[in-house]
Amino acid sequence: MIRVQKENFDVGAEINALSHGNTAIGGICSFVGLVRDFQHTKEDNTRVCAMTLEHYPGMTEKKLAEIEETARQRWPLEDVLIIHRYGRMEPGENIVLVVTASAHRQAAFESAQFLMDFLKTKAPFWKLEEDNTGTGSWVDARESDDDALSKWEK
Amino acid sequence: MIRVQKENFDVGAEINALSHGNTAIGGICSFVGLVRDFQHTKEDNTRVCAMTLEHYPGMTEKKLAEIEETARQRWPLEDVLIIHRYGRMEPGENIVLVVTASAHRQAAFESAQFLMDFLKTKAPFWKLEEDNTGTGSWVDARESDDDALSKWEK
Amino acid sequence: MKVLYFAWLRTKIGCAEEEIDLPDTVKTVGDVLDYLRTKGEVYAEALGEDKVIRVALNQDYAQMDDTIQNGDEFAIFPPVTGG
Amino acid sequence: MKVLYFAWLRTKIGCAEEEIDLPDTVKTVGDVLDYLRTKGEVYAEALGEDKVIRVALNQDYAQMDDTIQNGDEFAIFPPVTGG
Repeated sequence: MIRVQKENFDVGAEINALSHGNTAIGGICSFVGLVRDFQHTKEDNTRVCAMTLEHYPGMTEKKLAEIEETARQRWPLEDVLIIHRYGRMEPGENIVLVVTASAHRQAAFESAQFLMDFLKTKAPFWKLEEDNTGTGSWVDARESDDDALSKWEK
Repeated sequence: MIRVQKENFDVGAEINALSHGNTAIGGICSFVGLVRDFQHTKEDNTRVCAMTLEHYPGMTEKKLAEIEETARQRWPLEDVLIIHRYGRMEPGENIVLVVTASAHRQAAFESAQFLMDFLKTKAPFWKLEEDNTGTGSWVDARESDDDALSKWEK
Repeated sequence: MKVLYFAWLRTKIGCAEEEIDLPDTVKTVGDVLDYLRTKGEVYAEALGEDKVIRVALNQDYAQMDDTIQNGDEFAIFPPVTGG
Repeated sequence: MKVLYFAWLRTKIGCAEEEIDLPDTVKTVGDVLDYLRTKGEVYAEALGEDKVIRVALNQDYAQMDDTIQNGDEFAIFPPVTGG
């Protein structure tokens, strides 16, 4: 299941809801990405105090659904949940959640990592950081995210 | 933090509590292991309807603390939680939880997987399966768990 | 054809979406970019060879030599940075 | 010395814990196992060469040639199956 939303989500409640009542599940892996406090990371002494995630409505849902489908074909999964937020968020807030449930722990771990690596490089989201002077700057894509993705291409 | 307990735990509440207020955290990975319904897995048509986890009080806490310490030395972790239950559990019940929080997603994923692989092969717990005829049988260790561990020895 | 811009391409070009009339000679994704570059300095710069951009055709990642058709949704954006 | 048994070793030997008086010739983990095997058929079988067992000395995994000392806690159990 995928959800693209502006509202926050409750990580705990989502995981609890997903596992409930399915006794074929042996392991549930989850990953939540949060807005970090970027203090001290910029050279000019400004401080990032919020970020805004822009996305491409329509394509986002399409890509997330494709990524879920790919994971389900690759691993024996009992359930999959992807939630990605857009809009303005402050440090400590949730950005993204993936949860995978499988009979086997290896499948749960690997598929969750796969989903995150694909999200990071294929889902059409863009981060605009806002510093304490009110200036916004677009975050550049990281090569390490492409590297993370490449390990799944075999 | 480690906890060895008979009582169940609330996965969602534990994850929510761990992340709360620390804005250095960029990602939280969690894994929960559950008792699977083993229907159809035994050749004699009996069905596993519960399991009892025996452990070695004292050594369990010592090993879990060592495993946590090893993970903290290996990855930059903001927080670690390991909960392992003992006693009788029925299908669908939680057995074990690991949660890792880090600035970086790769560290969170890898360390959670590392913790589970070590738990599976080093923490002194033993599963006794109970079938619907009332017969208990000790579960054999799996070679695949040793294989999973070996990938961290580099 | 409807052309969408996201992230810094949107802010640089100054709009999120516009309708572009393409000459008949424009047949591929690469042709569209070449044509847009002729629309003024802002376009030429935003879509310059030194810029790393991605194109989606009807909400799928597209290659430069993919053929376009009437009614396609054409989107231009930087490499993604979500998650 | 206090000897603890877990899982099928506990059920097979029939107790979880016992105090064993060891002769002075018993100096290593391997010696302890050899001595226990002489305590009767149940011990000989449970600790037989065909069985995969683990030993912990003072709650740490031990090797066969590790030296034992008075007051040690000696535990014997099968490979673990938790998680």
